[in-house]
Amino acid sequence: MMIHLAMATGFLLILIGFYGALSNRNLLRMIVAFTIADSGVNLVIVAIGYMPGRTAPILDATVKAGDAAARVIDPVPQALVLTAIVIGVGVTALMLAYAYKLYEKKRSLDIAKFTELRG
Amino acid sequence: MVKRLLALLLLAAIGGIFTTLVLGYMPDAELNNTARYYADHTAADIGSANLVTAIVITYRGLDTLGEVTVLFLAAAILGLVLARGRRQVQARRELTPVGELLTTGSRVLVPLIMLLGVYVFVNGHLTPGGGFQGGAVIASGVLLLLLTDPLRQFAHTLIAAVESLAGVFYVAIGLMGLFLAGGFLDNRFLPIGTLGALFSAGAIPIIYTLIGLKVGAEFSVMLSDLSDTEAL
Amino acid sequence: MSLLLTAMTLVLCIAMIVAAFVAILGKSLPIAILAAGLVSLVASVLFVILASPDVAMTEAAIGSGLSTFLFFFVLGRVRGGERDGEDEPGSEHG
Amino acid sequence: MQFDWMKIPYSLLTLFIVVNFGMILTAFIAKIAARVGRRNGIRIWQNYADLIKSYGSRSSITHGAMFYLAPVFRLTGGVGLLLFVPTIYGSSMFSNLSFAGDLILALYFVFFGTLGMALGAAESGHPHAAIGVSRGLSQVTTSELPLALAVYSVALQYHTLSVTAIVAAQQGGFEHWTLFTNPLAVAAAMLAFLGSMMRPPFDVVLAPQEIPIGPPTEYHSSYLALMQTNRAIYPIAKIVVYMNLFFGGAGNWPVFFLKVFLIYMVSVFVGVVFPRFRVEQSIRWFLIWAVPLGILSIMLV
Amino acid sequence: MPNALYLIVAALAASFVLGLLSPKRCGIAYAITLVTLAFMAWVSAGWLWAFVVGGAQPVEILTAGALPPYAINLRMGRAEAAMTLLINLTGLLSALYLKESLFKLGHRGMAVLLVAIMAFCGIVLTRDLFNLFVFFELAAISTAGLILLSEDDRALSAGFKYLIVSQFVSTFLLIGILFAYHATGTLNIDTMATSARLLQVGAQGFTLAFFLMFIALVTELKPFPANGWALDIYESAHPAYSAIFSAAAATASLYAVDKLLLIGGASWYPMASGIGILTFLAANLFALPQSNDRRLLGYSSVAQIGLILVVLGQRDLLGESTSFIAIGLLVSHAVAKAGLYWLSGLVQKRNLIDWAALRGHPFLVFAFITFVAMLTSLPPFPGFYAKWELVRMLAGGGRLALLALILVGALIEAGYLFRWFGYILKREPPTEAVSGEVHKLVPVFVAVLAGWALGYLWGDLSGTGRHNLLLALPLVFAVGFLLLDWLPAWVKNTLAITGMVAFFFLTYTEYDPLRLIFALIFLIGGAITLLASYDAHGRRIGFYPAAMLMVAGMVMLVRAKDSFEFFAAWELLTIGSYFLILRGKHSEPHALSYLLFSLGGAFLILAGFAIAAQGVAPFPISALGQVAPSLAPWVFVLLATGFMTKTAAIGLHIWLPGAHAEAETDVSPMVSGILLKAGLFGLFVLLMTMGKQQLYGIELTHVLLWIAAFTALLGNLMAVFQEDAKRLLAYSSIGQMGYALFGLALMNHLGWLMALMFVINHYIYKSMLFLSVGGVAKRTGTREMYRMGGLIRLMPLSFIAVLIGIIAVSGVPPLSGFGGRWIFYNAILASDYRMPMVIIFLAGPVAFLYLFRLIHSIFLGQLKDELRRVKEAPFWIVLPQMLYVGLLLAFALVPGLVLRRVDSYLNLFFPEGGLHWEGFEITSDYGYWNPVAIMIVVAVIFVSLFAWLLFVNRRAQKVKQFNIVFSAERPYRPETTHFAWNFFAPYRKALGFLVQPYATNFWGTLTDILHTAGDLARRLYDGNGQSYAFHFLVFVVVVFGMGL
Repeated sequence: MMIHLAMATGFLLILIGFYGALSNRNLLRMIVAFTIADSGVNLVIVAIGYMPGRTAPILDATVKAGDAAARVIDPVPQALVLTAIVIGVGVTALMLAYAYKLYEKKRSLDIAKFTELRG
Repeated sequence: MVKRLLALLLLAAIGGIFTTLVLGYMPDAELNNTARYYADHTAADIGSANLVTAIVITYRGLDTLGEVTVLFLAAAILGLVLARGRRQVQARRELTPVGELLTTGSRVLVPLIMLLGVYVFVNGHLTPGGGFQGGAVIASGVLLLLLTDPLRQFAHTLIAAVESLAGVFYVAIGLMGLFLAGGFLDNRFLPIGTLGALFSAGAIPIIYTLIGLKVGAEFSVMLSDLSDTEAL
Repeated sequence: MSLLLTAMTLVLCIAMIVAAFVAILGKSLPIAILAAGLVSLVASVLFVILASPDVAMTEAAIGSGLSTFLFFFVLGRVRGGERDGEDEPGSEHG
Repeated sequence: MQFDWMKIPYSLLTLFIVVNFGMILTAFIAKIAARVGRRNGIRIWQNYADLIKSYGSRSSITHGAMFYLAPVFRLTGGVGLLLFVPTIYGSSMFSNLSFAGDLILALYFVFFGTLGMALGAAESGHPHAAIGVSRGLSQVTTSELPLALAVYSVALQYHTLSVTAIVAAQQGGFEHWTLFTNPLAVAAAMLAFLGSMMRPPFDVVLAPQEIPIGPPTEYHSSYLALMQTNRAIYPIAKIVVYMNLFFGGAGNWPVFFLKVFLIYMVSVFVGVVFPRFRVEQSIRWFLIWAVPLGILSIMLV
Repeated sequence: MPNALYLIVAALAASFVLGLLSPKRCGIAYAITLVTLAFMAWVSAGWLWAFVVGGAQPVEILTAGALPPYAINLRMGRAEAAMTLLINLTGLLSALYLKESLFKLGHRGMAVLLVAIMAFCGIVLTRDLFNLFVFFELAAISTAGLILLSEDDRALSAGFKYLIVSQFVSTFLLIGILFAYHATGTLNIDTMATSARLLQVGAQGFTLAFFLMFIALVTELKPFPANGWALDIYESAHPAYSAIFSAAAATASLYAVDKLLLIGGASWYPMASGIGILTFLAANLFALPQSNDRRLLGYSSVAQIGLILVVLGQRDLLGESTSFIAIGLLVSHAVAKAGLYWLSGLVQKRNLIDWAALRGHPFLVFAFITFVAMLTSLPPFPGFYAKWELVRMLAGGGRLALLALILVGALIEAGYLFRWFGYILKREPPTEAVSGEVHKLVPVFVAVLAGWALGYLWGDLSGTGRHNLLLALPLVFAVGFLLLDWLPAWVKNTLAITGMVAFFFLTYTEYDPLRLIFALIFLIGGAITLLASYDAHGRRIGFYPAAMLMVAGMVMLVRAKDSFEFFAAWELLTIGSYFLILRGKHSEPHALSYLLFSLGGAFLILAGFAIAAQGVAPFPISALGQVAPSLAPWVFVLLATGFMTKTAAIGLHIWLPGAHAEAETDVSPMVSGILLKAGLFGLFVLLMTMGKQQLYGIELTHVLLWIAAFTALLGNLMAVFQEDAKRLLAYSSIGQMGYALFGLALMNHLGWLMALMFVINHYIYKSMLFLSVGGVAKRTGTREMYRMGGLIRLMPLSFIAVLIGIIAVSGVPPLSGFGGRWIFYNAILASDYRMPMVIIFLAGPVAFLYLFRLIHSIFLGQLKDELRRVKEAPFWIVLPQMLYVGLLLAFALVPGLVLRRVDSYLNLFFPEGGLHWEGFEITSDYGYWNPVAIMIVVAVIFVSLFAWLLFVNRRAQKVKQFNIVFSAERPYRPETTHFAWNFFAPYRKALGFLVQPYATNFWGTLTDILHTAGDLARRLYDGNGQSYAFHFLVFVVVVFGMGL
């Protein structure tokens, strides 16, 4: 239940992000929308790895190495999300750099103004 | 309006795909084959208490190397892009001084924040957190400095050197794994030690330290590049 | 316990969705950026509930922290374009 | 292969007979035409007189090599055509040089003289010559078509291209003539014949200056003489082909003279009935009337 | 072998080290970059060598000391080695090319470039799905970075559009990967492929997850319509970056999709094929109206990748051959496209026409055409072998619709690429010169070299070494002339003639009588025609490689044993002749239409052979006779149409007049007198093997008969109305080919003999006539006949050649044309079809019209004032004409020398109805013919009469024209009354309606429609990044809908 809720929220965030990216012509707003979609993706992934009733994949006093397999949740999605988050921020930084340069060039952040290449 | 409607229609269709995925999803009752392997073998093979760290640094170390490279790229590109917009030292305008409180606070806080960052990545194999989180914390320390004293000249070359050296060493340690142990980024060319100890898990603490330094440096470069840039 | 967690999850989810809508529909760009950061921040809380402390830390530090600052830094440099592309009457672009 | 050298004098004999026959025939027909028009007309020996006169006069000019050679081409065409076809059926004496080739040779050799003549006329540089050639060639493309179809039909009918064999197949009574066994082909061929004789209504070709067949304005003296000779030979040679293909050939000279005369007369009569056609009119006329006949004859063989 | 991981490690280490350097040490940074890339290329090359030569086995590279699927592993195999080599070399050469640009950007820019190349290698090497994602992101970011750093300002918006789409893509990819992981419990590609098989059918989650991954990766291949962003990048980025995107990035993405399909299995193949073919067609169509060079190359790239995706999607059918085909197409594309982008950096302006600047640089032109030939899959490049295999197997598997679409797309592509080539050679060069820095030329040079080397390699891989075209002696001979092009023309001419004659004498024992005749015409005939080329001065760059390529193609055609050799030879002679034709001053559009018709025909032949073979390889030509009855008629139709394109049968003829007329003086006889025979040879072979075929109860040879008859008639008719002497001859060729085709289609002994007679005759007299007319045109400076006249006195030898020529063409005895007519009549008597004869009878006399016009308008009538000082044609142009006169007389006199053996050879096919040869007399079932007797009789009569005339008229002297008309005092006026223009006006009135340019209009309208469609449809790409995102989503939804 909880998982499905989180996952559905994640997907909803993705869709909201996409909608924002499709309906806003302001470059910065589009980038903001994409970060929301990124958060949604992360949420979905973490939800995939979650298993009800288990603990975080860290061995400590309560979770011994021997019975880890029965106690912890799947660590793989978490590892992947870590990577995804960092990549996401990298892409965001790059898009921001683009936005800056585009603004520098045309003094506008309206994507509809950058259509000199077409057809 | 037509565009919005079309967007909604398309997203509804894609939402349909997503809904199917959500409804078809059943959480596993047991760990799958891969996860089970990690749960069973990490302690013995890698010596890291934090399974996620073990995966991130060793099993999927190549991903992490790529991830670091992504930030490296972003920093490099940002640096290049903003190079032209960077304001000249002479042409600086006077900024209104920031409040005394913030300045003093930051002088106290920054070392603490830095220390916290180091702690986070050094203990990456034991507790939650690691190089990335620690790096981000360090960068936030830098950010604080930037906020309190926007005119502070950062030793760009120093940060860049830290970043590059960390990267080079990271690759070098990966290669040592290749030569001295079972493969590229194998952490076991150093002793694994006891599970839970600070100096354990082979090269993981070193790698995470390097990552932490590198990520911290990269974020710092980005932030300082941006803050040095002239407003348009 | 489980019920409590589920309830918390529900609240957090609703918070995220509301913040997300604010981010994409709101008039003000700075608020949108903040709202997006808030989505990340709430997500990181949810990650803790989902037994993923590593992810939670990363999301909080990088996703909601640093990237929000990046946005603000850039926003500060392109102040003039903040409202570009908003629907002025008669400029609807197909 | 052994060549029978006697064929040479025999061929020359044929040639001699045909030349004389041709001279007299053309004069005779001219006379008939004159009489129809209530005129006196030429004397029956007039052609001889003209010919001798022409040979007698000496020209001292030429317009160039092709101009010079054109009458030679022309006459070679006439003589060759005559000699490549057997004149008298069943007579090895008058089978001429038909061993060299069959019906197809005769059909295509017709063009030898025409081509040479056209070249010579063209070299004269007179625009009218070129116009005449243009018209003549245009007309010939469709006027020859029914003939080709008829020949094809006849060859299909008799399963041979050998003129001798075709004549042989028509022996034994006039009901065996192609005229009666394959009337459509003959009809088509005779229409083509009208066109090729350059008589009315298909004589627009000659209209400009009557150049291509030896106009007095350009060709004169011995050139003209050669062409006049050809004028005696060529129509006969052509009629011989028709006679052999469609009218049972000729077993001896009297029959030969009669048949040639009658066939010649056909073209004369038609010319009296029709007015002169323009080139495109005659092309359409051939396509509409003659060609379908030819096609029918092919289909029905 | 160095560990393949060094590919990644070296690049990363180097890029981190670059960061240490001070910004001022650009030289060192650049050196490090180059050395690193060279090292990476060396590693890949080493592996490739080990796999190909050393027979090494693929190696799994483990990381982290754990076995897959638990740790990420990489794999180095033959394909990986090849692809990484391709990527690294592209990177290395682009880096070299980018010298100034990189110096300007400094060390960080170089690091970005290194990371990009590393990421592409990583995509190829990795066997882990998520790792694949990471490398894709790295590739995307570094790509976007490189674009951001491009000099063109417009590149900025292109890069942002790219990032927008890649955000959508990576979202889908990530979700897909995670759900796939959840369903299978692994991220390892190979393990996942195994587990996916075990999943129960209807594992909805997995299928959807796979769909998301699939659609995301496929989008990296720039599928239609989700590819607007890619085109903007191609148009605006620095050409060296575009080279990387087009060659390296596409390579990596394709391989990633291929790996993904390993997981998805055969059920996803149709989707891949469908997306691929749609992209291939749409992109080629859109490229058609482009005038911007880089955008056009972008469309072409997109199309090529689409084609390769089709190949990947046909894996179920292609099986083992998939990689041979796909990699063959891929390397062709990559090398060529990288090369073209590098070239585009040398050209200063962006319109296609501005590429005319290349003209002054033979090497660059050669490079360009090498690349275009690679892209259009012409021999001897890898794409050719790949195309052959692909078509063969598609046809064998019955996937004919796909096959047809591929060929249509390929034809469109050839259309715009060769149109471009025409611009280069024929348009006014712009004032801006080509930039000639060495570091920019080296990459182009290497690409050219690589193209040829790959051609050799693919030939070697294509199975038996016998099929390696670059080992075929004739082709090697032709290619050799490329290296000798610096020699003066006369030396090359001597070499060429010697080579052709020598080759004939070395091989003449190997041909059967029929082929011997064709070999004779192609080699000895070609050598005689080449004598005329001694007239040319200077070096004549490009002429000899082209001419020898054509000759090589023709020789290989005659010698071909199986369908592959036959088709390869066909393509070779087509391109060789295209180059030759293109040399003419105004031949640009005509050469293009020639090439397009020829290639279209070649594709039909290709399809015909492939359908006939049903997958069998090698497929001997003789096996055409054993094609299954259900397929045979279709094969017949395809092959016959293909060959008839070459012989310019009516409807397919519109290329010929321009092509033959606009060609150079010594080229016209080659392409008319000699080249047309290749088509007839094909028809001979076709009819010899397949014989009569029926389709829906219609006798196909009967159809051919009708086509032939109309071709003869309309060809002749159109010749009548030409004012241009060479066009007249060209149309006459159409008519003559109609006759030859007619003979073949009669399907009896004499019909074939007649066709052969036409082959020989047409070679002799059309070569002769084209040379004469060419010589005249050279001297007078015009081809319009009405501007000439009266040249007989000034150019007597040319006149004699034309005179003999027209007598021969018209079929008037005693010359050899008559023999053709005689056999023709005998042949039709033996045939059952009577109606088409009517048409062909009509065609006969029409020939007189144009022939007379030819000789009259040029040589007779009045001399123009301005031509009074014209000299006889140059010696070397007259010499072959005189040889032809001799040949013609000899052939007229003793046709038996050549025909007799063929006649008995034809008994193999038609035992009935042959000729009897007795002494000089030739007898058929119907008639007889004695050429010697005819000649003697005619000559005797002619000579006697001539002597007589000379005797009676011996004192004749030449006088001026109109001497008589104006009583010897012609008033001199400069204007003349030469009656020549619109010579057959009355004829046009009567039959002109038959020669309305219906065919020209039809083909013109077809190309117009294509252009307009392309032009309208490309408005889809409105330049707005959000629209591109919409395109992507529409693409996803539509593909998903189709997949349901």
